[in-house]
Formats: sequence, structure tokens, C-alpha cells
Amino acid sequence: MTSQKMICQGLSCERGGRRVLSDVSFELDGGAALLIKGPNGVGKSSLLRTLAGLVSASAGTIALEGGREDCRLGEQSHYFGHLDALKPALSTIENLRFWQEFYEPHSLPNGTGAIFPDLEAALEAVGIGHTTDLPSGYLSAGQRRRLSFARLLSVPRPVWLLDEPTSALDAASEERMLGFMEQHMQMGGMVIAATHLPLSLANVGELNLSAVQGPAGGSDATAEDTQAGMDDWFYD
Amino acid sequence: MTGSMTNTRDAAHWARALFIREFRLGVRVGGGALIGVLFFLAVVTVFPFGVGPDMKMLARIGAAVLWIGALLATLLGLDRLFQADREDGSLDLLVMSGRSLELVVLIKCAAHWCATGLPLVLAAPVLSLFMNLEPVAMGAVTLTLLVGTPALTLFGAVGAGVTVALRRGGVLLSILVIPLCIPVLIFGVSASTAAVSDFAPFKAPLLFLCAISVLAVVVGPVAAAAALRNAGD
Amino acid sequence: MDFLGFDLGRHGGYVLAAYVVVAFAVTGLLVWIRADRRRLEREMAELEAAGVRRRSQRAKPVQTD
Amino acid sequence: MTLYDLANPTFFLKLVRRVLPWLIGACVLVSAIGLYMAFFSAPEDYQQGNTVRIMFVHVPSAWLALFCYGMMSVSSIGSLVWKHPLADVSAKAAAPIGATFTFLALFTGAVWGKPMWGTWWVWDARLTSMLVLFIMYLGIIALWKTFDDPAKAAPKIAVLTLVGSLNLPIIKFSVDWWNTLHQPASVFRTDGPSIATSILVPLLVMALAFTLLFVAMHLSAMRNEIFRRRIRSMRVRVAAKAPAAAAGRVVGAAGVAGGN
Repeated sequence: MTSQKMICQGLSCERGGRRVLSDVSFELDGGAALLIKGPNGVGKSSLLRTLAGLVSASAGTIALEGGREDCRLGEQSHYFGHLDALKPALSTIENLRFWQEFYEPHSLPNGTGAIFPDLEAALEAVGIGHTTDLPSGYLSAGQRRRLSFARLLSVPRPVWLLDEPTSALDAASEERMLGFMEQHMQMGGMVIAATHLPLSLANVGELNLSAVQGPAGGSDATAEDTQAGMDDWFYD
Repeated sequence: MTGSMTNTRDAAHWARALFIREFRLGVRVGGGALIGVLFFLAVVTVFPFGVGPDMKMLARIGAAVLWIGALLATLLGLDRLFQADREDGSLDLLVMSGRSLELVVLIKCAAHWCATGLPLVLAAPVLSLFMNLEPVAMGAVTLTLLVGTPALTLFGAVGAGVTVALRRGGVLLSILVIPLCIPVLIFGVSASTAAVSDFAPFKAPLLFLCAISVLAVVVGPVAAAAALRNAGD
Repeated sequence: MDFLGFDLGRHGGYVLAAYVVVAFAVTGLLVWIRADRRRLEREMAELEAAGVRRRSQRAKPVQTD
Repeated sequence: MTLYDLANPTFFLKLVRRVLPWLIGACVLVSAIGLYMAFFSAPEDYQQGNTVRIMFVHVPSAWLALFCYGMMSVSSIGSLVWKHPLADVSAKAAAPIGATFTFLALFTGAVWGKPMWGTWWVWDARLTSMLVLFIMYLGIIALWKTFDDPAKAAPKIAVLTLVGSLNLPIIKFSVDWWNTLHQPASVFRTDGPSIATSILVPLLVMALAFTLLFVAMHLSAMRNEIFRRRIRSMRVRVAAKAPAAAAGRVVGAAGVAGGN
């Protein structure tokens, strides 16, 4: 089982001229989870979106040792954000089948494929097996979240980037999701979750963003630096 | 497990899945297909009310009216090309899917053209009845539309990619894209009017139109993909 | 031009065209309504098989043809 | 049997099932008579020859196009004022049928005019107003298709239909005025100096046949629309119904079935 290791050094990024992340570094081994803590606006979502490659970092490097060299980390990871990426006009199974056929699979370190390669099984596992042919417009918010999560179960990718994964979920669904996260980690995968609620997971590290780079606004001394950004050059 | 040998079969597989999804969404409830053709019908019908029902004059400006109607109808449906995906979060996943974004944009444009562009071409002969065009001119307009509308969609995709993050992007899209589409309009109309007058050349503008469409097949997706890549924030 | 041995005169073609298109459109509409109804009833049967009892059905089983 | 009794779909469906066969029977009978009279007993027009027989389909279609829009306006009032669920259903079911008959009126009008003017389409006042009506119909159908929740769509579309019906006379007048402004009074007059009874009777019979046909189609289209709404509400219940045994946490104990 080739173990993978994610190394992220000196990561910083701007949003609208404001420096949101400054010099964030951490390492994460395969089979481990990382909880990103910190008050709202400290940049939890921005860190996840930067790791996913959706936002371009202004400085720092992201590397996945043991993964595919020619692919960015974003292409070897799942991003589970606030939006469900579902089309109400398509039925539940059509939505899931599209993502399974469209997404490029990356096998997990222990070489196995997806947790639920079969779509019906994936839907059954997240508890919406009875809505396979219903247009997903009929699903409730919680059911849509679970359908979106089923995407992570049916396409194998080593890194899971979860933004508030347990929001809009009830106790049972949250239990179920934690179970899948542990199963993913047992297969050598990595989970990075930004959340307020404590996640009872084995082998989980913590990264408190406010400690690493100071509170959202930054202490007075470094106020100017943390505000530095694209218009830094004009700040002469 | 994702060796290169599976790439060719694999490529066709995901491309087909994306095309089917986009086409199905375009045609299903709330899709843009019906609305595009209706807008085309409405625009073409309004012209005679403005310029009067004089048949000879309508025949002269018929081709131009049809082409301008088709251009506006195409632009109408384009701002939802990426906006819909961005609003429900699919755009992020498309960018992260590991498939080449240029190909993804090309397939989305192809599906969008089949759902909204093709019905315009099919409606053109019927609408040219209202413009009292002779059969030859009718055929010419339909042919030039068939060849020209892909270019409109592909250049429009660039505008859509650029304005995807803006709130009122739809309006801005038309302003950005119309200048890009002026050559398409010029060659399209001149080819259609040349078909009836016996001394103006018909082939030359038509070939120019094809050339522009082929150019758009390359420029459109590349530019739109670049615009989408940094629309993530 | 005659039609069923009935002389329609010089422009008979147009008269025939008009009536044929009307007949075609009306039958098209009827067929579309009929097919729509069959599809909907099949879908309702499926949903009822999935165990969804409607308000009216709970009182007494009503046989919808 | 007050108006509200009709609100119960099952009662309405029973009513439709009882009335429909009679309607269809009457429609077939009357149209047979109408067609016979149109082709055999009506004389040729001294001026247009046999093309005048197109009038027997053109005028009833045009009449139905307007009748259907009027019927949709009444349903819209019912839907807005009394919030009667069947009014929405009747308005939505009538739109495609009305659009088809408007198209037929346009087509038969163009075919009727072809021998006279030599071109398929002429911006004659009546045909132009019919074309505008056709676009309004298609607009309403497109609007029905964009909303996925019919209950939310009904009031908005009802308002649009009513505004449309207020505009129809204005459109009719302005198109007539626009037409006379640009063209000498067109020689072609559908109703001719005065309709001879030998032509008027078949026309009325055909109009009755078309109306019976329309009512029969409208009732069955309404039945379909009720089925569609019923399926929609059943689907919502299927989605909300929690599955019997939800797969619990794979590692931990089986979770309790928690639908939300």
C-alpha cells in the first residue's frame, strides 16, 4: 500500500485585494483527517477552495507525495461545498450517473476503487434509495446534501475536501457520513474538513487558522501586511 | 488503474455523458430551446409592423432581418450557458473534474447549439415566408444560418465565460459579443442576398463564413476556458 | 382536379391541402392527448405500486379506468 | 351541485368519463353533416370558385382560436379570484389546443389567399392579428413550461392571459389601421357582400362541430393535467416517505431511520 502524504507550505491567497490566507503550512499523511478550525471569515473555505484549485494561490506550494505527479491536487480530490451541484430537472440516478461517468477516477493508495461503485448501492447507503427515479427537484435539502455526498462514494479520489459537511443533516445521516469518512481513511484516503461541530473521528489532526496567521483582521502590527495584495504595488 | 490505454475509450465516455446531460437540460422544462425560437419568431414578426407590409421592400431586407433575429436569439440563451452551473455549484466540479476545460466548453457549446441553435435554422424557412423571400433566398439564408450560428454560439461562450461571475452578466454579454459577431453577420447577409442577385458572388462570403466558424471552434473554447479558470473565487 | 369523383375546379389542390392539414392537425392533437393519458396512467400505477395512498383512495378504493 | 363540488377532482373525473362519450358521438355526427354540406350542398362562389370551401375550416378555426382564448381568460379570472384549482388546470390544458387551432386558422387563411395573391403569406389585417394571437399562445405555453411548480405559476400566467385578452381588441384595431395605412383596401373579403344562407348554414354546422371537438379535447386534456398534478403530489410524498431501514453507520451501530 503506497502511502501518500500531502505537503502544503507557505500557502497564501488574496480575494478582492484582501489577503485571506497568509503563509499557511501543514502536512497530512494518508489515512488521517485534518479539522480546520477558526471563526467565520478566517479563510476556512478559501483554504479548501485553494487546495481544490478553484482559487489560484498567490504564494506557496501544494504537493501530494505518492499521488499522480502530472495532476494538480484539485484533480485528485473531491470538493464537497455548500452547493450541491444537482440539476432539479434530472432524476436522482441521472445526476449521480453523470458525475460517475464524467469525473476522472484516481485510485486510492491501497489500490481499491470507489466505496460504492454501483449507483443504486451508493444511493441506498446514503438513505435515499427510494428516490432513484424522482427528479431531484422533489428532494429535501438534507436529501440533496446526501445525494451530493453520494458522488464522493461512487468516484474514487484520495483527498476529500469537505466544507461544513454535516450542515442540514440529521443525526442519523451525520453518523452515516462519519462512517464513510472513516472507511475512506482506512483505505488510505485523506479527509480535510472545515467545520464548527466536533467530528468524532479517529486519527484526526487540527489546524486552527486563526492561530497560524492571527485573527481575521490580523493584529495591528501586521495589519498592513495582511492587507497587502494585488494593490500592494500601488501602496507605495 | 487510470493508464493511458483506457484514455481513448474513456474520453469518448465522459464526453458523451456531458453532451447528453447538457442537451437534455437544454431541451427539458425550462430549457432554452423553445424560448429561442419564440424570440426569433417575435423579432421577425415585429419588423413588418415597423417598416410596413410592402412586399418588395420586405423581400429586400428579409435576409438581414432573419440574421439579426438569429443573432439576438442566440445571445438570449447564452448567458445561462455557464451561469446555471455556477449557481448550483456544478461549475466548480467541472473545473476540478480533471477533464480538459477547453473540451468541456466545446461540448457544452455543441449541446447548446443543438438545443437552441438548430431550431433557429429549422425555423428560418418558415419565417422567411413572412419576409416574402423567394425559395432561392430562403435556401441561402437557411444554409448561411446553418454554417454561421455555431460561430455565434462559440464567440458567445467567450462572453458567457467572462461574465459568469457578474450579477447582471446577461446584458453585458450581448454588448461584449456583438462586435465579435459582426463579421459573421456581414458574410451571412451578403451571402444570402448574393444568392438572388445574379452578379454578386455567393460562394466567397459563404466560404468566409465557414472559415470564421472553424476559427471560432478553436478560439471560443480556449478563451472561455481561460476565463472560467479564474472565475472560481 | 377531381377528388372522389367530385370536381374541385382549378384550385382544388388548395382546398384539399387545407382540409388535409386540418384533419392531420386534429388527429395529431387527439393522438397526443391519448398517448399523454396512457403515459400518465402508467406513471400513476407505478407510484401507487410504490405504496402511495391518495386522499380519495383511503376512503374507498376507487377504480380509475 | 355548486361550483365548489367540481373542485373535488375525483368527482370531476367521473363527470368527464360520463360526458365524454356523448360529446365525441355528437361531434362525429355534426362534423359528418357539416362536411357533407360543405362539399356537396354549398354552391361554388361566382368569384372564387371552389376555394371558398376553405372558409368552412378557416372561419371555425379562427372562431375557435378566439373562443379558446376567451375561455382561458375566464379560467384565469376563476384562478385569480376564486383560486379554484380546476381553473388553473383548464387554463393550462386549453393553451396547446388553442395554439393548434390558431395555427390552423393561419394556415388555411394563407392557403385560401394563395390563388388570389400568388404568395403564401400576405400581411392582411385579419391574418396578422391571428399571427399576433399565435405568438401570445406560444408565449403562454412557454411560460407554463419554464415553471416547474404549477401552483406557483398559475397566478402569474393568469395575469398575463388577462392582460392579453384586454389587448386583443386593441391589437385588432391597430393592425386594421396599420393595414389600411399601407395597402389599398384589399379586394379579398372573407365574409363577401352578404353570406347566402346556402353557405351560412354549413358554416354554422361546421362551427358547432369544431366547438364540440374543442370541448371534448379540452375535457380530456384537463383530465391529463389533473393526472399530472396528482403524480406531482404523489412524488413529493414518495420523496418525503422515509425508507423503512436506513443503512446505518458502516462501522458503528445501524442508524435509526431519520428522514428530514
